[in-house]
Amino acid sequence: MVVREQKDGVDLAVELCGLPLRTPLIPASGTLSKEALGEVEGVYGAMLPKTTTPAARAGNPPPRIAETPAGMVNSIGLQNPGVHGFLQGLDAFDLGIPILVSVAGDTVDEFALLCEILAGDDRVFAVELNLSCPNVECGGLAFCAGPASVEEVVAACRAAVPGKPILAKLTNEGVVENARAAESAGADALTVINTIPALTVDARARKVLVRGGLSGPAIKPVALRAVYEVSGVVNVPVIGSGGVVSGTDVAEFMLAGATAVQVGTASFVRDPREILDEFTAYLRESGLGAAELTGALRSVRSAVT
Amino acid sequence: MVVREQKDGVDLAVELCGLPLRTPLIPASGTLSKEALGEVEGVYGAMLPKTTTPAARAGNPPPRIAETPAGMVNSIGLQNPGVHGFLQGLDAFDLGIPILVSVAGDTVDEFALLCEILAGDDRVFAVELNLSCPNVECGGLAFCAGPASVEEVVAACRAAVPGKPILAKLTNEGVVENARAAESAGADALTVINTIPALTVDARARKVLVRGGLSGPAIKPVALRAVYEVSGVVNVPVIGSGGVVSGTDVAEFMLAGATAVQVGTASFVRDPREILDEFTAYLRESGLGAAELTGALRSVRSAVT
Amino acid sequence: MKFYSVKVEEREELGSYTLLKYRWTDGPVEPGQFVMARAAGYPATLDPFLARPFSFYDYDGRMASLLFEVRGRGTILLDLASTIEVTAPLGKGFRIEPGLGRAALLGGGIGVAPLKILGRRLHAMGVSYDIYLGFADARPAAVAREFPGAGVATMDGSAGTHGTVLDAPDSLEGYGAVYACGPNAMLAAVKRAARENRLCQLSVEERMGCGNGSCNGCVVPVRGGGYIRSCIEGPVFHSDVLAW
Amino acid sequence: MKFYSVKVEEREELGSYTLLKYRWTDGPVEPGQFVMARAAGYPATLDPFLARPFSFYDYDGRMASLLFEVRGRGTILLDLASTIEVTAPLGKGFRIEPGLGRAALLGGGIGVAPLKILGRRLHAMGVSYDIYLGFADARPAAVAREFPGAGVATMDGSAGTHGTVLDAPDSLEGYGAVYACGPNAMLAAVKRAARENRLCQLSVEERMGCGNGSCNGCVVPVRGGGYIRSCIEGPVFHSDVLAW
Ligand SMILES: Cc1cc2nc3c(=O)[nH]c(=O)nc-3n(C[C@H](O)[C@H](O)[C@H](O)COP(=O)(O)OP(=O)(O)OC[C@H]3O[C@@H](n4cnc5c(N)ncnc54)[C@H](O)[C@@H]3O)c2cc1C
Ligand SMILES: Cc1cc2nc3c(=O)[nH]c(=O)nc-3n(C[C@H](O)[C@H](O)[C@H](O)COP(=O)(O)OP(=O)(O)OC[C@H]3O[C@@H](n4cnc5c(N)ncnc54)[C@H](O)[C@@H]3O)c2cc1C
Ligand SMILES: Cc1cc2nc3c(=O)[nH]c(=O)nc-3n(C[C@H](O)[C@H](O)[C@H](O)COP(=O)(O)O)c2cc1C
Ligand SMILES: Cc1cc2nc3c(=O)[nH]c(=O)nc-3n(C[C@H](O)[C@H](O)[C@H](O)COP(=O)(O)O)c2cc1C
Ligand code: FES
Ligand code: FES
Repeated sequence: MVVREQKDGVDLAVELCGLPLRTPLIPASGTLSKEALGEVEGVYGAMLPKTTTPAARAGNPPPRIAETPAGMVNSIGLQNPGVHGFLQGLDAFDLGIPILVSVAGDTVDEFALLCEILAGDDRVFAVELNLSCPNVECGGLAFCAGPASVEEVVAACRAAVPGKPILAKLTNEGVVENARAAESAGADALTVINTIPALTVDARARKVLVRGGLSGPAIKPVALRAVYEVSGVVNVPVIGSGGVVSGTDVAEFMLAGATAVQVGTASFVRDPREILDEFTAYLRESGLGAAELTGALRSVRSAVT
Repeated sequence: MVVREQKDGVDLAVELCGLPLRTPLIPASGTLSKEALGEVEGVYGAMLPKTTTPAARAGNPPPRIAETPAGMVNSIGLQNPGVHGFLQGLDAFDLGIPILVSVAGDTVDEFALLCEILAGDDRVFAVELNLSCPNVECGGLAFCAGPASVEEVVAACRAAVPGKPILAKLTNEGVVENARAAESAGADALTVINTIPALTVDARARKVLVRGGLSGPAIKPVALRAVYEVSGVVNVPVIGSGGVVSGTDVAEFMLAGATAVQVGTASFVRDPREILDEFTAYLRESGLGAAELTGALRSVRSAVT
Repeated sequence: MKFYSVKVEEREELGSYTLLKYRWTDGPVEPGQFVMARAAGYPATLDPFLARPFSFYDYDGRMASLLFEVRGRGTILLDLASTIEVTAPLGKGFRIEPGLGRAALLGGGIGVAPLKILGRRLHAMGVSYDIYLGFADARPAAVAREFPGAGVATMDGSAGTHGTVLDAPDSLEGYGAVYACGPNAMLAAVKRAARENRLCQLSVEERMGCGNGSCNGCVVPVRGGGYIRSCIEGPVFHSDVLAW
Repeated sequence: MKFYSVKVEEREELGSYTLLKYRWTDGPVEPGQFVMARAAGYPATLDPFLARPFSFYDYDGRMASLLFEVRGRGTILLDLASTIEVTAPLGKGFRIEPGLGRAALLGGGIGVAPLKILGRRLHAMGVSYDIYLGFADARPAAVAREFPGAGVATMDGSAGTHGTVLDAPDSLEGYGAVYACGPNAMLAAVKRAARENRLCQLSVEERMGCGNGSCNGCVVPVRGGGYIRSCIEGPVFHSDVLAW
């Protein structure tokens, strides 16, 4: 049973892979630093730091970000201290909520290795597989792409970390097929979607500005569509990601089929607490608990009870 | 030789499939009605009315459009009077510039039939194949999707209208492979990209608002990336489409590899003439002619001459 | 679509609505026509992306006015703006046929907006009329003071008759013509109620992308099948054209 | 990131720059710190999407001021705004070490911004200093009147010395410390010129997504390899930290 934590009489709790989350909000990987944690106490239902990789990565040279209409393009290049350094610093991310850890490898073996390392760490509740970072070359492998590769990586990780839930984070391209593949390979949940491959140009300098992934409200309708379609064909929970900036956006993602919702780029430009407050107000007005929203677009009657 | 029409000493002309266009701007299919033509005299280098189909289509019931962050989602459903009615009304679109006609069929045969009909009409300079409308079911066929289907449709159309250039209009998903397929099947140019599949939700009503295609500035970085990648692998000209709202945007698409640029949704919210004026100012400042911009991101040296 | 940048010359609150006035001398304004409008800022800001349609509330040959309800992002910003961007007058307005006898003008909520300029025109053409206005409650109903003699109804009974705008008149019998503006559900009810009247024109409310016929977004279903654009063929339609 | 909505209490044009003042009493402001700022409107408008970083120009314990150049969409709107949204003071500012002798403060273009509050602090700590300012031409150079006694250089020679900010002083010899702010290319030149000085601190200019360390977008390359965030570890760095 989910322990129902209430905020002003509103039931914000959801359940993800058997664990109760006190709110359906999760920071999207790569968008919340430990320096900013002070601001978000009480907002999130789970913690999710930036993706880690087997070895440390310096990341890409600047410029790494460019503003776009209602969004931004980033090409950070998975800058991180490597999984061992990451785990040394993990305690800083302990806000008393479940910790998900995002991992990325260049090969199936690297993914599996990361999962093995995490398997033994009790602080880690679940592993999110970043199958979709547009800013890192896939070491010759094309496994970031099609369903066969998704299945292979997920299956290897499933075997490497049998005791923890695995979340497969998918990109928009081919998302329905990749979702089916991830589910059948044993993923316990799917994060949908990552940034969308994009390019910005500096017309004055006649140069590429940033080639990377588009995020922010610009992509919300695309992410909503992906969540809606994926949640219609899989049985595992879907976590929405892409363009959430308001409490209404959170509701939209849940109505479309998400069990929980990630807040990424929005946290750069708003206080995530405002998003939770707006979502709380939405629930109060609608008379529903958070968990009742999931997929209610498809079954309006049951949601209106 | 392209006849160089000049605007205040700036060379706006480009060449598309052997034909000189006095400006690189083309209205995107489905975004310029005959009622609005009065406003755009002198702005465009070619005309491109809304997609036509073999039989008349009533289109989808409202709501058909929804605003999104820096964009909109539409689900018009290719409302049109059918190709014969369309051709009866075509003279209204004659502004003394080349006319491209956009066609869509539910089957390969329908596409070919449309091309045959257009083959005999001298008013039609070229045919754009709408291979990518997200709002029409593909009659059981999946040919809207993969490269095999793209190749099949383009080849059939190529045979059906041997005397006119064919433009294949592609969606973002799988755009590079589909571009290769269209080129090898005989497309003379590629339009990149159409709207991106998307969903909007009315959270208050807990209903789908509009499920359709996302357009407008929100998608510009995605469209730019597609143009950049496609123009890097094909030899036919690429026409950019997606999110252009300013003269700088036109320049960005051309720098990324486009030979001409379509203005769609922006024409709902701005006077397209302003876009041309801004583009002209950009050229004046940069000291380049429009045609020199194409692909200049890749070869900065030749562009700076 | 061409937009004109205009200064907000006057701003007033009428009940829960906002009245904006701007100078317009670039051509005539017909009752029932509308503009696409937004707060100035394009293209420095590209969001909210679309302009919003608003009926003309009034026009004296020099000053045009809009009356609007703050609902979402576009109207929030419009309400704060000191400069706004508007198109030229758009669409087909009310087609007034004199000689049909007394007219009934029905407004539901902010659907009151075009009735001021319509009343003015009817008066100029020697057509006498009654106005009936329906509101959710007394707060928006305060706008009725701009329509002396109007019959008022509120859903909660806090002002005027208890009920919808159709409960405000005793009946529509005896009116030669009915003109209505409001939510589409109300218009459908007016259409049914006005079956016996010789003329019934409805100003419909559909989402609009462009306002100049280009997007095909604003359609209404028509009798006999298919859809037509409310920005070009409307927004005012003879009720029997509509498949409602 | 938390933003505070504040009224623009004063607005002034200094040369080609805009000075904005707002009330700030929620904590201290260090010279060299910055805020993320934007015109009010979120989330009714989501574009321009990111807030922009600006150094503090001055702070008197009650009123904070920003000095900025209008460049693109964000600063165009900021320039027009009567209410703005700002974060709390961010980043690590200039670390002042007294006892190094006279300091040279160098500003390139709008890089002049943090030198006012820095000068104030140096003065309070008993450190004497000279200010040198470089500009493209005489128009922006007009801001120099706010810095009495500053040495000025312009690229086109239309005011002060003909050349860059580094041509304004005879040399940097004799200064115990150098503090500089401006475009990164200028900072690299200052770093080279200040090789002999005991202390050289540079306020760098990188694109910022968040301002609170979350996006990793604002990095600068560091000696020994890798990148660090200029919003957390900077924006002011000891010059020898940077791999420029
Ligand atoms: C011909 C016509 C005349 C109108 N005249 C008036 C008037 O005089 N005064 C007035 O207050 N309102 C009028 N409306 C309704 C008005 O256009 C909407 O209230 C307004 O668009 C809502 O915008 P928003 O930014 O507040 O809402 P948002 O929720 O931010 O709007 C999002 C999108 O949906 C559209 N939309 C939302 N609600 C409506 C609606 N009810 N009708 C049409 N589009 C909608 C918006 O235009 C926008 O594209 C008219 C509508 C039409 C079609
Ligand atoms: C720590 C720091 C302090 C600064 N202090 C000041 C100051 O006091 N006064 C001042 O006028 N400027 C200052 N700048 C530069 C200022 O941030 C840019 O001029 C501003 O972001 C440009 O925004 P825009 O809307 O005019 O341009 P746009 O072209 O619309 O900006 C698009 C995007 O690029 C970024 N960007 C563009 N140019 C720059 C730039 N030169 N530096 C960083 N980001 C940029 C913007 O922040 C935005 O994300 C500072 C920059 C930094 C990093
Ligand atoms: C600056 C930045 C860095 C990111 N880093 C990562 C990352 O390390 N791993 C990952 O899986 N996703 C990363 N993402 C993607 C986000 O987690 C999120 O899926 C995406 O931005 C879409 O959501 P949003 O629109 O809410 O930001 C990053 C996004 C941004 C903007
Ligand atoms: C209302 C609307 C209707 C459209 N109808 C068509 C169409 O009939 N055929 C087609 O190929 N594309 C159609 N499109 C897609 C546009 O031609 C264009 O490719 C797309 O909108 C992206 O460009 P934009 O962002 O400049 O609008 C339509 C787009 C909109 C917004
Ligand atoms: S609003 Fe675009 S066609 Fe009517
Ligand atoms: S601006 Fe985001 S990490 Fe510095």
